[in-house]
Amino acid sequence: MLRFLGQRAAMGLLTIFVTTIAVTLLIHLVPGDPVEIMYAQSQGTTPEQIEAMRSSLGLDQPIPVQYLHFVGRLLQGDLGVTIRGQQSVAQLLLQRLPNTLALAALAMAIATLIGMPLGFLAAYKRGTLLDGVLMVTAIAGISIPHFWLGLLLLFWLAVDLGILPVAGSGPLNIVLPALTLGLSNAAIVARMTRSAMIDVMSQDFIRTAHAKGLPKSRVLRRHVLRAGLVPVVTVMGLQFAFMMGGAIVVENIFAWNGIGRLALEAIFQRDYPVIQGFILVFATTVVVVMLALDAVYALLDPRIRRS
Amino acid sequence: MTDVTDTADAPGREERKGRTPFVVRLVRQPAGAIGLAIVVALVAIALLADQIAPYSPIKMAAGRPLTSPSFEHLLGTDEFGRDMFSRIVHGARLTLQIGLIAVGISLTVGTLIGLVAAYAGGFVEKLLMRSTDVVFSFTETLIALAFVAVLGPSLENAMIAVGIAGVPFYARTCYASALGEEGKPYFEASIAAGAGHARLLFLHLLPNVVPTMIVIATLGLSNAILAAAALSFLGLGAQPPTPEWGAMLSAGRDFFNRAPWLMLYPGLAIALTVLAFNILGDALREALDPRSKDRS
Amino acid sequence: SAGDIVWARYGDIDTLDPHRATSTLSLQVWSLIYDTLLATDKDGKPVPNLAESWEASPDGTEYTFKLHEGAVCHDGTPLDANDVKYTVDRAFDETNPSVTKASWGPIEKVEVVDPTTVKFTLEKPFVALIPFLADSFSSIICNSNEGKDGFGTSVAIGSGPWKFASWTKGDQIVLEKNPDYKNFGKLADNPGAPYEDRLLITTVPEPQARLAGLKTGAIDVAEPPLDDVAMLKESGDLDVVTAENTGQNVFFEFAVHRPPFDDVRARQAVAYATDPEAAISLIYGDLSMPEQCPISRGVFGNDQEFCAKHRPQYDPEKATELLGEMGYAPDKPLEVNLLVWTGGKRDKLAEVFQAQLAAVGIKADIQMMDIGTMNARVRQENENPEGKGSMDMMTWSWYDPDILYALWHSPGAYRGYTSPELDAMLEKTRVLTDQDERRKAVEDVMAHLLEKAIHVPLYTPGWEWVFAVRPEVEGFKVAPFVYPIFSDVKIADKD
Amino acid sequence: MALVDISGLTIGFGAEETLPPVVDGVDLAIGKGEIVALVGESGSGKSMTALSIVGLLPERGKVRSGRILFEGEDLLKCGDAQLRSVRGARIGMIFQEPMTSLNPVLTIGEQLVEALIVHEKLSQAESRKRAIAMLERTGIDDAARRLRQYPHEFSGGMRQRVMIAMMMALKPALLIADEPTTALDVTIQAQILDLLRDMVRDLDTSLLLITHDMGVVAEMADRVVVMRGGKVVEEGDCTAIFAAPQADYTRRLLAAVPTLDDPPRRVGAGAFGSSVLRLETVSRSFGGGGFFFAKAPLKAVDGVSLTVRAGETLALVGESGSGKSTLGRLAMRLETVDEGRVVVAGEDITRLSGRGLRRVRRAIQMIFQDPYASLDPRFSIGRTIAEPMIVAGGADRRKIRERVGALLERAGLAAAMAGRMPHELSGGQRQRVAIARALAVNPRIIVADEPTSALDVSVQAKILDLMIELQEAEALAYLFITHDLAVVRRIAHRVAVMRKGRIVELGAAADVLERPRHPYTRSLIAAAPVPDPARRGERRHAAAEIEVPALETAGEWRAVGDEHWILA
Ligand SMILES: Nc1ncnc2c1ncn2[C@@H]1O[C@H](COP(=O)(O)OP(=O)(O)OP(=O)(O)O)[C@@H](O)[C@H]1O
Ligand SMILES: Nc1ncnc2c1ncn2[C@@H]1O[C@H](COP(=O)(O)OP(=O)(O)OP(=O)(O)O)[C@@H](O)[C@H]1O
Ligand SMILES: [Mg+2]
Ligand SMILES: [Mg+2]
Repeated sequence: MLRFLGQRAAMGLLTIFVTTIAVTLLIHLVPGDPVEIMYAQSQGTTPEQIEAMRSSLGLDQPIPVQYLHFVGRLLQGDLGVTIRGQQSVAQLLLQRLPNTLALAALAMAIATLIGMPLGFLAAYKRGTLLDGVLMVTAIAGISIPHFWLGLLLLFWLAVDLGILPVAGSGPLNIVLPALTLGLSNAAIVARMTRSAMIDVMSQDFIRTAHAKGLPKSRVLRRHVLRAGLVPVVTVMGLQFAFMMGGAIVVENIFAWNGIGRLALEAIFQRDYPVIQGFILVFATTVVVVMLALDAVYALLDPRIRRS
Repeated sequence: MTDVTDTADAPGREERKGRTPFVVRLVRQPAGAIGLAIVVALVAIALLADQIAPYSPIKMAAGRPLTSPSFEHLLGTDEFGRDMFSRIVHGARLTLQIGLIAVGISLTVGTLIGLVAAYAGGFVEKLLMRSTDVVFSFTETLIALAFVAVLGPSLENAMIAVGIAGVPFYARTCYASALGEEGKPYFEASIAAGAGHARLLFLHLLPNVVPTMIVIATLGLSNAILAAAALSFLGLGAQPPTPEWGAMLSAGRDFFNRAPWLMLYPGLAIALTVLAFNILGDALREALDPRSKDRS
Repeated sequence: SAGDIVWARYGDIDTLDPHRATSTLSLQVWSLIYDTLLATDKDGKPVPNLAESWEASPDGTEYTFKLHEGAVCHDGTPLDANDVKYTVDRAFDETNPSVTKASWGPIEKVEVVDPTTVKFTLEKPFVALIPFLADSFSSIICNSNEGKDGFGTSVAIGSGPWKFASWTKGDQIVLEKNPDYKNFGKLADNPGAPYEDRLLITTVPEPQARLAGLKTGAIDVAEPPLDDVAMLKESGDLDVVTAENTGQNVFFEFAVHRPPFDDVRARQAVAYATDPEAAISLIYGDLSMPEQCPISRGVFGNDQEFCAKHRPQYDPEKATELLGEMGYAPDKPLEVNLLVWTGGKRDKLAEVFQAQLAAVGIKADIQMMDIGTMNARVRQENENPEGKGSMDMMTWSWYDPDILYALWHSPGAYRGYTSPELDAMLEKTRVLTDQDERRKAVEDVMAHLLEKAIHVPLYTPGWEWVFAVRPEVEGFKVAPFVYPIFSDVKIADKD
Repeated sequence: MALVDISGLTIGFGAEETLPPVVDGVDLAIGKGEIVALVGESGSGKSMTALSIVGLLPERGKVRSGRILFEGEDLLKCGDAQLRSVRGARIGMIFQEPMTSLNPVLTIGEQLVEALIVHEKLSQAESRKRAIAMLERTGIDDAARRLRQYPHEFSGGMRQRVMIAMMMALKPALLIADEPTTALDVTIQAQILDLLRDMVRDLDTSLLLITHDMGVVAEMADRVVVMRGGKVVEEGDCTAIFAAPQADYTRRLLAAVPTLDDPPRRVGAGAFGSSVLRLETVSRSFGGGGFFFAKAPLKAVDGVSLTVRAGETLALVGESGSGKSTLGRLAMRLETVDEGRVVVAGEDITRLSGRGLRRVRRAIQMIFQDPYASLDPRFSIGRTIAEPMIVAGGADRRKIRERVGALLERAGLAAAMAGRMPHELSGGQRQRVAIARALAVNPRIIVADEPTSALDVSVQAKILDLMIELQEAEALAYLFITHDLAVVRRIAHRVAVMRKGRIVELGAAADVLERPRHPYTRSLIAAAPVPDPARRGERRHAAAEIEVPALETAGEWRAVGDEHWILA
């Protein structure tokens, strides 16, 4: 298991390493002069200021040197300052990361709580009308663009029923965006769970369990569910990454003050230090979460835990 | 001469004989038939958009602004008096293009990487698969964002970004499938017969991974359409007056209260298309699944 | 909670430091935290504020301001001439000058004559100084901010009606009422501290979400989706307050150093081909109006009739003719890019213009971008001698015709059109102290710009000027140049 | 009265009108304590019959008519709950695949005790005790500790023991074993069969044993039921059926069974031509490397030297995982050697690549175990057979087409079949196609990796005949890989016995099979079941006496007879 996790961790480090390179190169791929774009708005910017910015971004040095500088500063937790307003990028990102994480985690919980039982039920009732209805609903759920779903929920739950706050960052405000994200992902989780469980149900060892004369419920609970969880957990990591991505859209709709909205603003403002920092933080978060899920996976699967 | 009919030969294998043709198996499933029908209809609409649409999709003041659906304007008009029905119809063309191009990119690059990695083995394999693994954890949205951040928002960039983001998944699937095929004796038999690299790759491996990849691509198409629509929604995709559904949906939200159909129809169009490709993909998978081979 | 006013906007400020940003969103917040030497009356004219009076030397190079006594900074220190000097010196700091340093004019030095008297010395006359000092670009920063860590992000000591409490970027700015505030000249009826305890300025990018918040009462004041304004007015659920004298001006300009827009006929063709009136009424209804002048209504020198005579008016046939002369025809359209910045339904408006242009054989590709990016792009397009034709829908808000100097005097804000002749005309607008003479000079400049179709005015106002207000909120008003005022706001019991 | 009395059992999939039944009016009775063997070719309905007894037919399978009386009660009329109380408690079932029949995420212990808890309402502690006792009876030592382990920590044979322990713990009246040893090595098969027999006898359980291996039947059964095409074609006492089969099918079946008593192929010394394949101290390891962490390599083939001469069949035998296939693949250059040399038709192919390698491949060809998998499903038969010729180049299309026809006929198929796709052929026909392909370029030697073990015995016999016929006509050499000693006897001139990557015994087939000198060879032969109930229990060598030495101690080649060596 340690070996397995070690490998995954090494993989994660590699990912982050590649990200740092990509992020360093990012600014060079921008057509035109990025620093000028950044400062274009401020009419009074002096050439000295532009030069100062250029050198603080290290753009006047060869790329490998820039890279080393970047990593050097990174190791000190320094991601530079925003172009607009000169705030610390690292601080900004770290301040908002928890919001996105909370959102994605709650959404994941919602998706799991709704999707898993339904997927399990559908697998159990495979081929019946219920299964059909559930799966058509799930596909329909996947097919609804989540930004649309978000607006529908907003008007229904917040305006018409008035039971949830609309937008902002209060404790209850997380519910709507999380619900939006969770619901559209619940469908995916349900489908995943169903196919994983069906897979398990057709395995020889389930036939063995039946042959032992165990009650159906016991077979489902002990044998199908336990074994089926393993493949489901493996895809959860991806699911989470997916939600982090989807969070950008819902954060924007519900004014949830997450890292995704920050990134979106930064993109429109060409605030490259923020974009760089965002990509790095985002990728790192995904890597860490996936690693954590890998650990859960390893715990669930004795073939890995015991080796 | 030895008996030609070989009567005693395993009837257990017999079920492979007279296997129903693939398409028949596909449309025999209600889902497959429905999915296929919708997709065919969509393609027809896309191809015949100019004939079907009663108005130009970008011509303003084709009717009065914001009229609700009527006989003249089946789906009403938008705030510029453009005919929504015509826009949706033309949007079908665009949306399919987006899906096809994005998936085309993912599919070609992914398949190539997967095939080569599986075939070449050794260092090349490790390098290719590890790097796709790395890209994998970046997620679609992140790649798209980075792409748009660098090159600026446009539909082309969004398509390319969605396409690139899909590569790792296709590469992995293709890789796994190709590894499976490679492990089968027929592949070694061809090596033993002296087949060269090109022959092995393109005559044996490729055709045998294609069915899997088609299924993936069908399911991926719906993904790509949604992703591109989300980018448009964020203002990172299609630019006006392009009748892209995601952009239309995004534009329509200003009229959420006054003219709800402006959001409803593009939303439904996206949902229906995605739905169609999803169930078609599912049906394809089912039809290609050996376990379903002799279902009635 | 009770005593809180919630004001939601589409975006956040860039910084609390008035020398580090130019966005309207930032300026609006600065105007609440900081005070200014002068203020504007409801017509946009400069009036005394912190400065109870001022005098200019006859040659126009010295200005002496007499400050009111009793103005207090949020940290309790009195606001006096030293704070004014601190502010100006900071704007001209050599290592890190204000991003709007140019707009302060040719200030040579600022002297503290006594605690309530401060003297500005200019290198040469600069008549736009007075209106500038009424704008929040010239917010007086208390010198107790000196050396404070986090000035601009976590610290902002001013003397305005609201005290800065906290700022969570992207989310919310919390301001508390300044109990010591004395209103000397700002456009509020309230002579002292605001009535409500706190002002929460939150960011809600999605217009529909803002509307939802307004409806549920989570938000008190916000820009509604523009398309719902008519409905809101009608239903009476919410009050709609429209800002006047915004100073905003939306116009076409062109990349003039390369074909096709180096040819005046191409620019004129665009001007003839577009019908702003029709477009605006389609997109904004009666919320916005056409503008004939390169400077906005309410700004010195604006004269609709005068400008209308010089600006090419909607005439698609004329446009087709001009294009025909240049060798373009419907089957051989002129292809150009049309750059537009996001928000305010400008994308929709651009679509209408796009359709109008298409009618005369100009195929315009709309490219949406953030204002910062667009500023950069426009400059790049001007500096690039080759490429597809490029035009853009630019926006500026300014309180004085001096904006024309900033835009079109060599080298030009965007490195666009300049000429020695125009330079000379523009220089005159800066130094003429006599109002009538100056008006004449401004008119000359405008005529030049309009006839050559350099600056094709479209409409005013252009962004963030409509506010929907909950019925229980009373006393909300908007001063000229889109500065909302919350000092008079009283909120009736919510239920 | 019989414990189980099945009559008129008919099972089908899907709609009755469209699909014929797969089990068609089967009558079958099992007496108390009796061992009944259900035999028949693949697909004849054996498994379906067995599964219907416990009500575990696959999803769409339905009993269309019939009656299954168990202890006097019709199981087909039982409700689900009642059936579950019978399953496990009264009827146990063991399946073919020991590797997948246990839940990988639960411990052996959990899986062993749960049926006890459910059926006998035993406490956790008591059922644990029973489980341990049962495990110990199956010969698994340190059973208490083993309970905490997971299936992946067990070998295939051990897992099958766990299955048996699990099913016997409840002392069922009937045990159904569906091909319980097919996936196992002969040596382990022998142990499992012994265990099954002992336990069934001790607990007075009846056993329904499903198999297609007549050797196993002869070893185990009291009574035999022969099925074909869903129907019972013959049933009767085991010895009687072996001695005098009545049904035509049974006769053919028995005739096709190769036995160790058939005379081995004998050919006088010098009858063979020159060497066509020579392996010189060839080694090959797997594993090691790893992207981040190194793994310990596994020596699959370890310093093997062999020669195969023209017209000769060298059989390679040995337990699963001993490196037989790897050796074959090394000879084919499908795998590269780590050390040593491979010489084919006088040419060293060890370092060849590209064109040179392709030229050599005309001299050496291969036939695989699974005839279906060895044909590209997307290539027509004709295209498959033509491939080696096309690759070799030089021939025009018409010539190739003609030759494909000739080859098909040579392999016993009609030339007109060239247009068919692999799935349109039967298993035996497919293997003939594979042979035709191998012959396409007139090779000197064919490596055949278990070419018949996926086939039914009757088909197997025909394929072996074809191979022998071809060999005699064209002086072909075979490197024939198998684990079935009876097949060896039928086809091999010489035998090499492999164990853990090394050849431990090499000699003429007759010598090795009749006078095995290496203890490992002797244990292999001892384990092979004899398809003759009359000689049940009689072993060529008492298995218990054989002590196979650990490999590390073996080293020197020693001649023990004429052209007969062992590693000792
Ligand atoms: N799930 C299924 N759907 C349809 N037909 C099936 C299914 N399972 C088995 N069959 C068919 O039922 C027939 C009998 O199968 P069964 O498994 O009983 O054969 P068997 O005698 O056990 O063969 P083997 O020796 O290969 O195990 C076969 O023709 C097979 O194709
Ligand atoms: N490509 C490979 N990678 C890693 N290990 C391998 C590979 N091929 C074979 N092995 C290992 O080498 C050993 C010998 O395998 P091989 O297939 O030659 O055995 P075999 O004698 O043919 O067995 P069987 O009778 O089961 O076919 C086994 O332990 C196997 O796991
Ligand atoms: Mg069977
Ligand atoms: Mg093998």
